[in-house]
Amino acid sequence: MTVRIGVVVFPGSNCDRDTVHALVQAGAEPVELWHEEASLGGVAAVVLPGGFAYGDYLRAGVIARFSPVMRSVAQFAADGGLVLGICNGFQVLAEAGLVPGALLRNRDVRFLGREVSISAERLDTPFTHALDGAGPLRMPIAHGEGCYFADAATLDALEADGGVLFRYVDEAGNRAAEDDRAANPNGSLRAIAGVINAVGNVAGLMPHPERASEAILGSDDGAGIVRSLVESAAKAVGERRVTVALR
Amino acid sequence: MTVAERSVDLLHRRLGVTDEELGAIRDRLGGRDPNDLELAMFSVMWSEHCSYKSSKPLLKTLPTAGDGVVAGPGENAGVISIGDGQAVAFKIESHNHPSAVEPYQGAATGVGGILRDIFTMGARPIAVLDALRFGDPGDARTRHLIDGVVRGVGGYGNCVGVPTVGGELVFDPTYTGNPLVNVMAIGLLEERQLTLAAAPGPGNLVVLFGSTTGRDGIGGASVLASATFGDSDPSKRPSVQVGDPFAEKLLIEASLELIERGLVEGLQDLGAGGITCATSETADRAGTGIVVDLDAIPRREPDMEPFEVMISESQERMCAAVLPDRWEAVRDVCVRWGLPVAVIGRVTDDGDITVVEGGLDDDGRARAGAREIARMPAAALTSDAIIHERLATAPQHRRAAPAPGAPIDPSDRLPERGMDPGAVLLGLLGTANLSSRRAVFEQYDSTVGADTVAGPGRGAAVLRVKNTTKALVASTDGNQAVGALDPYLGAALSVAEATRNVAITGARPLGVTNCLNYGDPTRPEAFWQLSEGVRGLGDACRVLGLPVTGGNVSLYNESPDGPIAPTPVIGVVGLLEDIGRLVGPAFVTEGDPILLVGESTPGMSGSAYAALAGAAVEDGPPALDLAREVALQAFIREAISRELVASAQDVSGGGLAVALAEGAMWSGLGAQVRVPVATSPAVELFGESPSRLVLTARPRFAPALMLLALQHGLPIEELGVVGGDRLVIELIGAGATGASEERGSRIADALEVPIADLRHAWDHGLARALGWEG
Amino acid sequence: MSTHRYAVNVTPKPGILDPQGRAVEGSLDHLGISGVSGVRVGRRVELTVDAADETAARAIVERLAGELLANPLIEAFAIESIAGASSRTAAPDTAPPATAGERPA
Amino acid sequence: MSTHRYAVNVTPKPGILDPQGRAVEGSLDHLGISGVSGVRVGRRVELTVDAADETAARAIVERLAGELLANPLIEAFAIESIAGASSRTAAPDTAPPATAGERPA
Ligand SMILES: Nc1ncnc2c1ncn2[C@@H]1O[C@H](COP(=O)(O)OP(=O)(O)O)[C@@H](O)[C@H]1O
Ligand SMILES: [Mg+2]
Repeated sequence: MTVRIGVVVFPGSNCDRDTVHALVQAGAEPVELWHEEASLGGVAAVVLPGGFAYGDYLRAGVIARFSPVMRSVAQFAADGGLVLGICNGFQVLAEAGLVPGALLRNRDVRFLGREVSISAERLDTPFTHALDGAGPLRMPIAHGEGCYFADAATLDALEADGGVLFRYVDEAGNRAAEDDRAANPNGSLRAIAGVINAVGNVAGLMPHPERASEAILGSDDGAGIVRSLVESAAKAVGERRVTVALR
Repeated sequence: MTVAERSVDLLHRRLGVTDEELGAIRDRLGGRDPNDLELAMFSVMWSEHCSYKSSKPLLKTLPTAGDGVVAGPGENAGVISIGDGQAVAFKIESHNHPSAVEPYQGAATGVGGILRDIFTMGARPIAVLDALRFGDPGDARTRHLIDGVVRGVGGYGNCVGVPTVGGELVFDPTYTGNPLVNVMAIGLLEERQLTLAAAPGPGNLVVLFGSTTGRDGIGGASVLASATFGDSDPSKRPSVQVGDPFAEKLLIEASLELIERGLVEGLQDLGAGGITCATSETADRAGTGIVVDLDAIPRREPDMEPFEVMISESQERMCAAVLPDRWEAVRDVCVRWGLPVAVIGRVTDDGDITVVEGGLDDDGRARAGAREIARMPAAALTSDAIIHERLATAPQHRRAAPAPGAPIDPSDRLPERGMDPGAVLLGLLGTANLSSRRAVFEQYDSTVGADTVAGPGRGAAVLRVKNTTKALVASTDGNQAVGALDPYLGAALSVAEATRNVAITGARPLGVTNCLNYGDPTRPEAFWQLSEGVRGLGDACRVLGLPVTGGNVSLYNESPDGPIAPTPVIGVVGLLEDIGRLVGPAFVTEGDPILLVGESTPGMSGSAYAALAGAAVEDGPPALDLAREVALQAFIREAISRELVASAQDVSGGGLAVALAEGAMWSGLGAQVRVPVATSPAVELFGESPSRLVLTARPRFAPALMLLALQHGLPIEELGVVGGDRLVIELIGAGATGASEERGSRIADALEVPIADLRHAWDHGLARALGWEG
Repeated sequence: MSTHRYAVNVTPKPGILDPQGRAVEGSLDHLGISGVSGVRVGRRVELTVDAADETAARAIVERLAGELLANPLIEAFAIESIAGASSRTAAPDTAPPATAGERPA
Repeated sequence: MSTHRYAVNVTPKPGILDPQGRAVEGSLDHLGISGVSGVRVGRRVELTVDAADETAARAIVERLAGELLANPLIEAFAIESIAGASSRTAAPDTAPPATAGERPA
């Protein structure tokens, strides 16, 4: 049986269809979740896709955070449900406080669309377990506000607790310096490209794994992230059934 | 003459309507004078932009028929079948003047406008290509413009989620006072969803949805307000239109949902001429009329005058003809997407565009107490608009291409100057025109949609078609440098180059769209340039067997510095049946032989080399043999489909040396070649004569390739081999040493440059030229 | 009921990287301007509140600023009461509600 | 030499579409906020000027605002002199209305 994974559609989401395509390739059954509706339709995991939700006006992700669907996503996350935010989805998660930190304007102010290398800092999460851990992952970024920021204490805590999920790395696979414009193009603090919350069920990243999930697109390094999510969601379905039965 | 008539006389010229045109308007109104509102509506519809009053007779000469053409000129975009029930829609359009005034919003709304032309047809936009032209990159004004235009293209395209996958960026002093911002968009549709811009069925509702109507883009017509309605504050009438890509994204989704669910009978976007244009064009195409309920139009501002509502160019709006019993479903779709929507009129059978103030009743008739404030035949505004026969006069002096076999070009200056050809190559690679465009296209999202196989940067863009083995391949090209010398040749060369760029990936060009950027058509020389350009475009398309499915004409591209060089920008879309056979321009494997197909002819004028080193006065641009071009494209498609080719690049800007350098830089593999010099070293290394390819192949396929070329009647020779960490070009043959004693030895003519140096020059050239990098 | 117009000024918190401010500083040279420093770029949101009284109106704008207009992690805000005069400047460019969709008659 | 701190408030001109303002208004429902209208979103740029005197300082900031910070085709600006204090978070909300420097095109 294929696992049902929700893809939230905000007005202005523009990677929802790409995400749906990648989920189908990974054997899942994507379910589009409309921003005005509170119901998540019983999905096993939720993806907040990239784009410009509500135009990203005011501040990326901020208006989306107040939509009915996000109240349900917050509850779903609090109940232990798996949530992955990609690019704009990561910005929404950060604005909603579901993952720590904020995403600031890129260091050089301009929008940046290019391929980057990232490393998965942990391979034991629901979002990365299917990665083989060999070498950096190549995939595109496309954002104007992707500079990861948190205050020093939060950053230290993140590092200590394993909250850094992905980091920008140089071609050799070494962690990028904060001022390395080639490898860490948006200037993210400590080269953070993605984070995971303390419980380990909500994660966000700026790069786009769904655009790097087939060799024909130049890289299929992102497929491992999508696959991890799909497999974890399938497992979560089983677990939740057990939990319900025990109660 | 009555007072009322005199006031019209005062007004029409200020609205840009000539006395002759006013007479023609009277003819179409049965001899009466238009009232102010009608005059305003005529003035926008009879503008060059909406009426094509100067160019229509020329455009009629273009070939439009072709295999699989589903919709051609006259529709919002050309549509061509790609098989299996799918079709591709594409069109190019200009936003030159708005971008010169306000580069960010001008470019942004340019992207918005061309996208609407695509999804109006029922196609989902899948790609944008931006063809940009500016003056000297060192100029402060140019830098300001390019910064704004690039941010505007990105700001809009990135937000709506359509990848910008290609285009052009050309610098030429001819554009100093008048930049060109041409944008092409491509969409994909199920053929059965093709939707036309017509308003059929008297009794149907006319529905307006999308953004509300404000005073945007009223610009020149605001004289109406001051002349007629007293001195209202002119600052209330912004001529700059502001784009809202977020609204456009909602408009795309709502429009495609309406079409998919079969809820609309016809759909038209609102662009120039606003509601006036959308209603008159859709009525005229369907042979119907429309009565507009002025009060029903959702507005952004209070106290708008009727003419402001009728000609406003507020962005992100669409107009649909809807069966009355589908209105509620249409409304629900729009509301769900958060878009204002209203019934703003009815389709009638009287052939007129009528504007009513005071409301319509259920049957679409003016309510008691309502007033008809304008009425004119829809055709008078559109298909029956005035046509001007303009005078075309060739300038006194023009340079023609030197005849094949003409005496050796004296503009070869390399050895005479003691100049190292390697230094010339590095110079060329580092020029603003030939260096990497990365600094610009990195500001674009080129991968959203997850279809981009080859994005901007290295030749034609390639987009896979999901759930098929197919790919669409697209390119835009223009050649103002040659166009300035010979507008016919410039246009034909642009067609040859754009189609060749598509063909060398293995794709079959499907059709051509074009944006004709020229000067003031009332100047005989400018009109001659336009007519020569259209002739060149038509001839090239006929010989190549390609339909012109649409395009756009932008005239009056002039500034105090003078008119721009004639610049037809050609957009081509091709179909690659099997994406597994896609061939790119970068070398692939060490040891592969390098082959040159085609031969160089004399003529360096208009080349990148000439721009750098100067050209001899008596020299001309290289000749184009369209039959040779056809053979070349047929050859490369067959060679690729037989999987004989490892890499293919055409010889274009910067000549053979640059084509070889690109193959090396982009692969990291060097090359060792020997180039026979028939005419002169500069012509061989840096000449831009068309219809030539640099190919590499696995060694065992080389003989088959050579045979195939000969079967197509094409010269082909093996130049050398892929490998090493540098590009080495040796010049051999008679011309290498030549008659001149100072010419030196073969060694002096040789060129040897490490790949790292090529890359360095190429990577940084643009950013440096623009001052973005030290 | 009374009507009030406010401006909410949102600025990057001290210590937060402000690339836009830096970009402005970087272009001062080109403009031949010197003596300018400490540039911070933020947002200014002007709005009209209809509420029972001034206190209620201010409570609304406080909430809006704290929850929507500024992100407390990175931004600070200040609320300014602005004269009716400036509410004239800000013409009601507000779209009719997105649901406006009535069929005439 | 004296040191002055200013804020330049840049707002969309009347009649110019303000997509951001519209988006904010559209989101008020979700926040459960009513009674807010006429939202216009602009920029606020705060900066320090060192100049011979106040007049010279203001001339500099005028030039900067007109040439760089605002796009006179679509935006209006107003210059506000701010106390050193107001660069801290809570500006005195009794600040005088920002009237100075309003300049059409
Ligand atoms: N240079 C051209 N070549 C062929 N067709 C053209 C050219 N210029 C305009 N057209 C066609 O004329 C029609 C009207 O163009 P235009 O008014 O720009 O359309 P729209 O209003 O959709 O932007 C379109 O179908 C367009 O494709
Ligand atoms: Mg159109």
